[in-house]
This record gives sequence, C-alpha cells and structure tokens, in this order.
Amino acid sequence: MDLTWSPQEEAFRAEARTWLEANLAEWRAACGGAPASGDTREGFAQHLEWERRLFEGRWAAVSWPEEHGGRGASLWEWLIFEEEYYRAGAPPRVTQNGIFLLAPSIFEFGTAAQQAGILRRMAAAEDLWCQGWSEPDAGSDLASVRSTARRVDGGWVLDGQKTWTTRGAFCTHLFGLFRSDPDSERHRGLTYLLVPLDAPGVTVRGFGRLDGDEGFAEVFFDDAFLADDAVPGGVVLGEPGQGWKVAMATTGSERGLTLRSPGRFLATAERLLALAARAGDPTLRRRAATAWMHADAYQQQTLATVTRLAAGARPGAEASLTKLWWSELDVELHRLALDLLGPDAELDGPWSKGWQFALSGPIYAGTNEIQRNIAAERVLGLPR
Amino acid sequence: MDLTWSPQEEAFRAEARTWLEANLAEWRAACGGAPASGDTREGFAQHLEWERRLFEGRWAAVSWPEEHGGRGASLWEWLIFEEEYYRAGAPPRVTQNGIFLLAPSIFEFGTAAQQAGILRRMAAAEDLWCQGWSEPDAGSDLASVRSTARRVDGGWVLDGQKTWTTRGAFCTHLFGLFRSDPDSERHRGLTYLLVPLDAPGVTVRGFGRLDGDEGFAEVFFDDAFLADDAVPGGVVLGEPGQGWKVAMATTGSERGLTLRSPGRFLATAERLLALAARAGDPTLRRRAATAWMHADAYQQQTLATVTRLAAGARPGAEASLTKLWWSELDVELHRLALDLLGPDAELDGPWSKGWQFALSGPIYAGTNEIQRNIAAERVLGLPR
Amino acid sequence: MRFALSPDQEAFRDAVADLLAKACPPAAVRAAWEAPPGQLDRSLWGDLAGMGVLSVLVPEADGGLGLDETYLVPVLEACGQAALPHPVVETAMVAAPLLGADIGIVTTDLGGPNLPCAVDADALLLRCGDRLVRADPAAVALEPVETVDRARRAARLAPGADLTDAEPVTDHPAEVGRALDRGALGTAAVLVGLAQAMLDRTVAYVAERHQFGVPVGSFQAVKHHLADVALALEHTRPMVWRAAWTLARDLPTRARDVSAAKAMANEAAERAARAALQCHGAIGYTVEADLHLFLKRTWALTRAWGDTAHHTDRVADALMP
Amino acid sequence: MRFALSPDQEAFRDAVADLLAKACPPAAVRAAWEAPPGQLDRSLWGDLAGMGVLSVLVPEADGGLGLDETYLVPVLEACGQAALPHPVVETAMVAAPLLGADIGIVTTDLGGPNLPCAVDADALLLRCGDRLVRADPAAVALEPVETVDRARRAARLAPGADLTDAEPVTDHPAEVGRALDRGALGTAAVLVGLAQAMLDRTVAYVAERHQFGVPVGSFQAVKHHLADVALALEHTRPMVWRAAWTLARDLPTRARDVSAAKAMANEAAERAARAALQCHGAIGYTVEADLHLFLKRTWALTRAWGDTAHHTDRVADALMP
Repeated sequence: MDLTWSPQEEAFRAEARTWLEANLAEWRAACGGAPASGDTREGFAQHLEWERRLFEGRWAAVSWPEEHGGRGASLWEWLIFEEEYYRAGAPPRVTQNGIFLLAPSIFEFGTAAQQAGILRRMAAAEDLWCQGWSEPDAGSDLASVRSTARRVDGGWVLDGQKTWTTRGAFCTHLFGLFRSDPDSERHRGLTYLLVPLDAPGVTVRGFGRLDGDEGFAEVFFDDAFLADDAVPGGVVLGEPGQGWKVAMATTGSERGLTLRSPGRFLATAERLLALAARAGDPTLRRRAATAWMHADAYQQQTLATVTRLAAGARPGAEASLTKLWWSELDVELHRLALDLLGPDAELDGPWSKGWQFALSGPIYAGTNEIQRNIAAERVLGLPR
Repeated sequence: MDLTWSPQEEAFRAEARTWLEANLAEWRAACGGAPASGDTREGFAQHLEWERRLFEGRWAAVSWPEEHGGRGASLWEWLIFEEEYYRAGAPPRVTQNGIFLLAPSIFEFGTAAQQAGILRRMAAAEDLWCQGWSEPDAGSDLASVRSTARRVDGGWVLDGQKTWTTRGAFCTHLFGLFRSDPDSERHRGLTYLLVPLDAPGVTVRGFGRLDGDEGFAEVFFDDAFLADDAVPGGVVLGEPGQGWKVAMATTGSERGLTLRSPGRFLATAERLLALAARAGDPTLRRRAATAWMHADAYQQQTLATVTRLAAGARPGAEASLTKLWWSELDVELHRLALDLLGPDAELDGPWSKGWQFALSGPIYAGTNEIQRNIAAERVLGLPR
Repeated sequence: MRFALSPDQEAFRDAVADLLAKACPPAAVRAAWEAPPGQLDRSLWGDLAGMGVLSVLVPEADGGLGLDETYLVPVLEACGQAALPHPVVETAMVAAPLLGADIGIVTTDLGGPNLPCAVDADALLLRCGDRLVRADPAAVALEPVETVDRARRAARLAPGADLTDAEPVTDHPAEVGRALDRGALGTAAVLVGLAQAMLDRTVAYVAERHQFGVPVGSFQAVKHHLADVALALEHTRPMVWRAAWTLARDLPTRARDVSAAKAMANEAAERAARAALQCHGAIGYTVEADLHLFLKRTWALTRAWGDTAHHTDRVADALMP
Repeated sequence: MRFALSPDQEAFRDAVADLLAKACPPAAVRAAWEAPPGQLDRSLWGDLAGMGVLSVLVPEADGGLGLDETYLVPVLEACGQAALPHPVVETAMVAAPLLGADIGIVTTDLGGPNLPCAVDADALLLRCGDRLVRADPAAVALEPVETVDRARRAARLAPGADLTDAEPVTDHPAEVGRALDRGALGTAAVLVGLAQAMLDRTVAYVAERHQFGVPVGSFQAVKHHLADVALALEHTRPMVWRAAWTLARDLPTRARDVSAAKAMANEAAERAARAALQCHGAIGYTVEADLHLFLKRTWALTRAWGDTAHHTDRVADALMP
C-alpha cells in the first residue's frame, strides 16, 4: 500500500494545473466572460473552441498514444488530469461521447486504418460523435433495436430511428447498433456502424431535455445510404453481425471509470462545502459532510480499481456498482445544494441545472434498477 | 368533516382511562413491580393475570358483542380504547393472535355453536390461541403449506410441522391451514382447522426469538388425531377445502387495522419526544419531530379509514399500505431511540427490546416486499 | 368524528376538478410558460372566480362563500393535480381573507422572495416590517427572475423597493401568522395534488411502456418505487385535511398541524417526482413529455412557504417546547 | 500510488482469517455468550498473540512486530468477519502501542461506558481526567451490564471508582487522541468485516431458500437490497484502508479520515444488518440461526467509539473549520 504520488505524477499535475488555469481564463475571456451551456447551439460552438484548445495543448485525450493526439498518459495521470480539470472549473466535455465511449471500442475492435482515420480527428473535435443506441422502443432494453442495415453494393442502406441522442443536433457522426440480419432477434444479427450524419437519407431533429437545452436529438434513417468508405477505414466496427459484443465493450466504459471520474464530484462537493459553511444549519452541515465523504469514497474506490487495472485486471461487473455510486452521489450533492439554496433553488442557475443533469445519471447508461440487477447477479452471484 | 369526539365517546375514553390507571397499578404491584416479558414463561403467566383482569372489566375485546364478553363498542370506541391502553403503558396483549386474528374469522365463518363455544373462553384467556400458518418451507409463500389433514372416522389425522408460531409454547390451541386434499396444489384443497395442542400426537417445542425470549415455537404433528368435537362447535372453520378463503380474511385483519392500532405508536412517539427533548442534538430533535409526524399521520389515516368502514366499506388492498406504514414507522421510532441512547443502546432494556421486536414488523404477516407488490398491483393496478 | 369530505365539500372539489380537466390541460400549463407578462389566461381565472374558488374564505356579507379551509383545501389539491399556473393559493387562501372578494390576481412575498405570477398580478400583498400592506404592482419596482418552472412567472422586489404609499392591511401578529399558515397549508395541498398527478401519469405510463417484452410496470423495482409514493400520499393527505380543520377552528395545535402537513407534503411530492422521473426513464427527461411541468412545479413549491427543515423545526418546537 | 494490500499484508490477513475460520466459528461466538466471567477462550487468544496480531503496533525492540495500522486493519476486518468476541481492537489497536507486547486481554473505556470483555480482562486502560492510566481489574469496582449481544461480556466502572492507585500511562493529548482514533478505526474495520459476513451469509441463504417455486434471491427486491449492501461495502472498505494509511503516517487529515471511515462503516454495517435480517425473514428472527450473533454485534459497535453523528460532525469540523 502506497498512497503517495510519484514526483513525475506531481509534475504532471502541476503542468496540467498551470495550463488549465491559463487557458481557461483565455477561453472564458474569448467567450465574453461566461460561456453558454454546451448543450445549446451557441454554447456548443464555444465549447468546440475549448476542445480545440485542449487538443492543441495535447490535453484532449491524455491517455491516448501520442500518434492519435494523446500523450500516452498512465491511468493514474488520467485520474490526476480529471481531478485538476474539474477542480479548475473547466467545462463538461462536449466531445465526451466520442472520446470516452466510442474510442475505447475503436482501440479494441478498430482496424489500424480506422484508428488512424478516426481518432485524431475525434480528439481534435473535427469529427463530433454522438451515440446511437436508444430507439423509441429500445431504452434500457438495448437488444430490442429495430433500426436496420441492409447490405447493398458498396455500402449499407439504413432505416429506422434513434432517439435521446445527446447533442445529436450538433454532431457530425453517429455510432450505433443496426439490425443487419432481418431474421435475427435480440442481441444476434446486429452490426456496429459508424455513420456520418450528412449521409443522404439521414435527418436529425434536436429537442429539449429536461433542463430546457436542445441537448437531445432524434435521428431518422430513411433508406439512408452509408457508403463503405464514408468513414476512413470503413464504417463497420468489428465484424458485421458482431455489434452486440462491440457495444457491450462500449457500455462497459460508459458505466465504469471513464465516463465520470471522481474529480468531477470532488469538485462539486468542495463547492457544496463552501455553501454549507455559510448556511449554519447543523443538519445541512452534517449532510454536507456526508456528501463529501461519499465523493471522497468514490475517489478512494477508484484508486483501488485503478490499482487493479494497472496490474492488468479487466474491468468487470463491479462497474455497475461504480455507476450506481456516482449517479446517486450526484443526485445527493445537488439535492443538498438546492436545500441549501432554499427558496432560490428554483432560480435557473448552475445548481438547478446541475440538479436536472444529475437526475439523468440514474437513467442513462442502463437505469440504476438494471445496474442493481447486474450487481446482484454478476458481482454477488444471485440467481437470475 | 368533523374531527371532534362525541360526549359519549369522551365518556368512554374517561372510563377506560380511569379503569386502566387503577388496574395497571394493581396488576404491577401484584407482579412485584415489574412484570417480565409476556414472551417468557414467567412473564406469560403474569400477563394472563392481566388478561383475566381485562376480561372481568369487559375490556378484553371491547368491540365484540356483549354475549361473547365484549361491550359492543363501535370502531371509534375501539380506537379510543387502544389509544388509552398504550398511553397508559399497558402491556402488549398475549392473547392478541386469538382476539385480533382468529376471532374476526370466527365472526365471519364460524357457526353459532363455534362462536358460543370459542369466543368467550378466548376473551377470558381460558383458551389461548396461537397461529399455525408458517411452515419451514412456507413463509411468505403461505400457499405452499404441506402439513396434511386426512379425514378419518370421527375426526382428522394431522401430519407435518408448523413453525415461527408466536408464543406457541404457552398456548392451548392452534388455528391454521392443513392440506386436506392430497392431490391439491397451492391454495386449493386446504382446510382451516382449530386444534387443541394437547391432542394426541402434537408436540410443541419453544425456541428463542431474536430478542432471546422463548417467543417462537415449532409444532409437530405425528399422526395426531383431531376429534371432530375437540373444539366446541367443531374443528373446521368454514367448509373443508375452503381454508384459503377463510385464511385470507384473517391475514387481511393481520395486515390491517386490528393488529396494530395507532395508539401504540403514538405512545412510543411520545416517549421518544421526551428522550429527544433531553438530548439537545438538533438533527436528532428534527428526526424525533419527523417520527412523531409519521405516527400522527398513521392516526389521521386510521380515522379516515374507520370513517369509510363505519359507512359500510370493506377493508381492501389499502391494508397493505397500512401494514407498510406501521411496520416501518416502528423501525424508525426505535432506531431513533437507539441513536438517542448512543453507546447505551446496546443495554438490554425496553428500547433495545422494542427495536428487536420492531424488526419483526417488516417480516411477519407477509413481508413488506410482498405488501409493496400487493399495493402496486391491487391499489395502483400495475400489471402482475 | 367523520374524517371525510362532506357531500358539499366533495361536490365543490369535483366541480373544480372537472373545470380544470377541461380548461387546464398540460397545454394550458405550457401556454403559461410562453405567454408574455400580463397574458396569463384570464378566462380560466374568471371561471374559478365565478365558481367561488377565490372567495371561499370571504364572508358571505362581503360577497364571498363564507366557508372555511376544509372547503378550499381539497380544491387546491385539484389545482395542484392540474398544475394550474395561477397563484390560487396566494389569492384565495392568503389574500382573500384579508382583502376580500373580487381582488383579481393577487400575489405575495409571504411565501418567499420569488413572487409567483408577479408579472400578471393586479395587486401585491407584501410584508413591510411586521405589517402587511397592499401595493399596486405598477407602483412597486419588480424584477422578473428566471425560474426553472417558467409557469411560475415570478419576480422579486427590487432591493430597497419603496412601500411607503402601500395601503396598510394588518399589523396584527395573529393575522400575519394565520396568513403564513394558510399559505403553507395551501401549498401543501397543491403539492399533494401534484404528487397524485405524477403518480397517476406514471402508473399509466409504466403499464403501457414495454421493455424486455413485458410492461415496465411489471418489474418489482418499479412497483416498489410507485408503492412508496402511494404509501406517502395515503398518509399525507389526511395530515393536510386535518390541518385544514385545525386552521378553520383556529385550534391551539395550528403551528404543529400546518407545519406537519407542509413537511410531509414536501416529502411526498419530492418522492413522487423522483419516482415518476425514474420510472419514466429517458422519455420523462425531455420537455416534450408533460411530466416535466409537474416536476418543476414540485421542486419550486417544496421550498416555497417554508422548506421541510423549517416546518420540521416548527413541529419540534411545538412538541418539545 | 498503489491502493492495495502488499503481498505481506495480504498474507498476514489471510493467515489470521484461516485461523479464525477454524477456531472461531459461530459456535465459538455462542460459547462466549454463555461462558462464565473469566472464561473467555484463552487458547484462541494465545494463537492470535502467537501470530503477532496483538503486537503489530509494538516496536520490534519491545517484542512486537514493529508494523503499522495498514497491517493491522485488514486483520481486524477478518476478526469482524468471524464476529470474534475478544477485545482485539481494544488490546491490539489501542492498548498495545501504549502498554507494549504480552499484555494479555486488555479493555478500555475510551470507546464508551460499557467496557467489552471487562469480565475477562487482565488489565484496564482507563481515562482519568485528561490522562490515561492502567488499572488492575481486581482493584477497580466494575459492574457487569446486560447487553443485547452477550458476547460483549461488558461491565462499566462503578460510580466513583477509585483510580488513585492506577499506573499512569500518558497525559499527552496527542497520544490520547491517537488512541481514540485507533479505537474508532479498528472498530470501523471490524464493522466492515461484520457487514461482509452478513452479506455473504445472506447471499448464500437467498440462493438456497425457495418460496413461490423460485429462489428468494431471484426476486428483484431481494437483489436490490443486497446490491445496496455490496455498493456500500465497495465504497467503505477503501475509506477504512485509507484511514489506516493516514493514521500510520500521522497525516494532518487524521481526524477527517478516521471519522469518515467510522461514519461510513457504521452506515454500511447498519444497512447490511437490516438487509440481512429482512432477506432472511423469519429464520433470521430466531436465535437458532447464527445471523443474530452478527446483527447484535453490529448494533453495539455502530454506537461504540463514536456514533455516526459524532464522526460526521468531526468530518464537518475538519472540512468547514
């Protein structure tokens, strides 16, 4: 057991902190002081500027190999960067669905040509990727996807509809599952496709999320033609018909470490402490201490997990527990913030926005009800 | 809407209060000051003295007709009596399984001869009835009862085992379900039988409950012979083979109003307030106020229910909500008491006993998980 | 003892509920999100006034119905069930007993700094030190605020707003206290109605929505979430009705009973909102589904007219003086 | 950074766990319920001493292992998992660093008024004003108390017990503070072990117990109860290990880290106890099943060495000075 950072890691932290401070100040100034939400049209453009700045500083995807725009950072350094990122008050990553959800699958299943053609542009925020999992009748039950991909000469013809696609209206590309074998059922006969949203026959309609921003989109495919070379290296990730396997690797990332690092919640907890310290109510003060403990526990648990991963372990079903923890922690932190704000909790602002965003946590990436089933069955071994 | 008591009801309350004060003092003095728990052998005998005293004062079963030892009290008066009973600090009723669980079924399904032969002796604590529902493999799943009753000349031959029979080791009679049709399954082919525990072939073994008292028993039936006239009016309640219907009426009572009147919890909440007022911790103070509100809400909800019942409504699936409320309220009240006691919560005493007893509430009479299913399916109409 | 609405009380409540079912569907609530200041639906308000909803607590001699809170509270529940955007608690429950009948749309700062429907109000009932005053919205500096629930149409008094010209209403502490309790209880009733509406909508949704080949509502976890809401409501509504009785009779337990009602209504509505959103899933997480109208009202009202901590402390003070 | 036990730490923990699996089954815990005063199993205690468990924190020069809390805390978890009745926290974690190796069974009143295993102790470590003293149990008036967990074998100091002849141990506030933190953290570790044991036993039980024709563990409600326990444990154990590191290095975050560990261990163990009993049903509600041994220990230890409120306030004070 050794809970200290090495001098190299401390140096990495210092470099990240310095860069973030300077660049955040510059970016904010360029946005006229207060950037808009990244889930609005105006704000998205501003956030792209931020993403490009990150890429230029080689901070867009620190854990990636240098050839793809990263700096080959260790998992530890990635954690440190995330901590510094949120401590500095840097904005949510509008590129996150590509970098944290698609990219791990590209590293695992993509050809060298796909990796070379996709990753660097993704890190540079030149291609903007959104997720195409959910359909109107396939939410938690992902295996019931009905959108189809029909093999034709030189490509695929896509039909169907995806929905609840985060920031879909602002993105350039979609990754998702399509039923390529019309006679298949459930998780068989699905193909994982990479789809430029400007392909003929694709229509995107943005719509309002709970927080009022146009953060969701529906994507319609009407005999859309997806040419085999519409994406460098090819539009199929993995093998045709093997989409479920590839997707599961991606949803594993979504639930686990990469989507929500502890740094984000620690930063929220610190802001909450400042609010609670001013409030003076002893019960709220106690609740604030408890919420901080839960954020800190997430950090400690992550250090234990990363120790295992660094020693070569594969992420397992424990990722379900992680997803339960951070999503419910986020609700706890923001509920307390609203209770601290009292009658002004109803005002539109960072805490009320954060509250509404937090409420999506227990729903997306597999509802928490499903995560609890998974934890019980696969971690504890209870009968199905 | 009229939330006042009538002068008659107030007079009834005053009479009950006066009688309880005087008689409790006398009984306690007769027990040498502090009676033992009614779930121990010594204490059970003391509590029988109390029950006989109640019967002599016509307080043993206030809502029963006078001919059976009651005073024909209205549901309102019954509520008032319960409130006064627990406010006075009177002990839990060791006769409760007969008076509150069996008797409603006897009133509904019993013949005149059974009513005449059973009820008055029950109220007088001459016959002491315990419940014979659960079996080692039939807990929540009551319909999986395996104990059998075989029809023979002049009676029934019983085989099998009942368990978790509260105070079984101290009782004289058992009521329960037996499979009388050997080819039947689930809730068909069951007969509701009334069984003297001194019948040949019946063995009772007491064993310790969580709180250490010998409050549970196993009852073994080995070719036990139950003569048709072993109980006045006959040993079958309702028709042979119709036991499930009769039992459901009884478990309805168990879940609902008659088992746990609000008076008991209001009295506990009042004692808790006294404890919290001394403690000074603002969070515990707030929790005490909340617990009191929940007890008070049970009282108000009961008044609304009794208003409906008094107007002729039948108790419905809402009884599930009632059972959820009082059982979780009881846990809440006692957990808070232990938190108020701090390190001395571990001492054997009324609060730690009460805590352990409270923990049985969410388990018995149908676990709270099953009650929530019933509430969702039958009150809200969700699909099975 | 009769813990139930009288036939009169029930008929009144049902009549208002029928009106709201027709005149205040979710589309009407959405309209209040978008309507410019001053353009809140006056026709519906007129209908409510016509039915006497706004003057229940005004003596008959003064043109009111001359009834008490046990009549108004069930009606406010119905208003909550429809997520009615108008300030009916502020007008009918709080202002009318002080200002009389036919006062138009009235709002107040007694429930908190953000005055609901302040951009539409005909009159303001304001706290001025220990007094209550009536002010003309045109004569008082109001600053609109952006609320998560835009149907709140709220504004707050500008710092240092001048109330010297405002008309005195009362400086009697008991009257001020009663007004505060009326606002808290009325809001509790609205919250019970909101919770019921969220429960009903969710029950309907999970019965119809299928995943994994079965209705979502057949999963035990979903059943338990919704059973918990039903459980809370079953034990909260009687607390609200009882407090109406206490308030109507001005019994000595008023502070305790009103605060217990508001604290429990806050908790029940918050639980209902949480369960409703979770059981709706992603569909509930859009502004295209109507659910969000109810969620956002709930989040505002649980912290208006005193939050749970405030009212719990008040109960504690009454019980453990 | 390496947040995991070293091979040494793991081997030590596993060796103790193996011993306890053999020498401290539930029957041994039951024996401690019934054994007369002074008759607590000395052979097992001797084995623990022989393995060095009781002198982990004693310098090698003084006959101990000369190791730190990161070695002892995982072992205490194993002790909790076996519901070991002996005062291993009091002796090994609290007394040994102050009194040295080979001190027999030592108990203390630092964790609360009820001294565990006081009826068996060879020595008492007592608070006397601001000082700590060592007393001979024969020379101090002790009154046995009846505890729900009879394996606690507790007694308390008689009012006005005379400590004038007791041997001074320390009057250094830092040493007293460290002893208190060691007791709290050791108890947190025991609670994590108890919680793990209750979870494991319940998982095994619900897989085997059938109702309605299926294993009880296949019901979603049961799954969710137990997933919640696993969730709490997964995030509590690292807090306990981290606090061991903090304590070993005497870092400035000691109060915060130790109290966070105890507060979270309290909550995790309480949750585990609640879920374990509920998922066992009536079988768990008997003294014939072993579960109650773990439940009752949990209820005692969650409120010993500072309850959740105490430790949460301490975290709050550290975070919001």
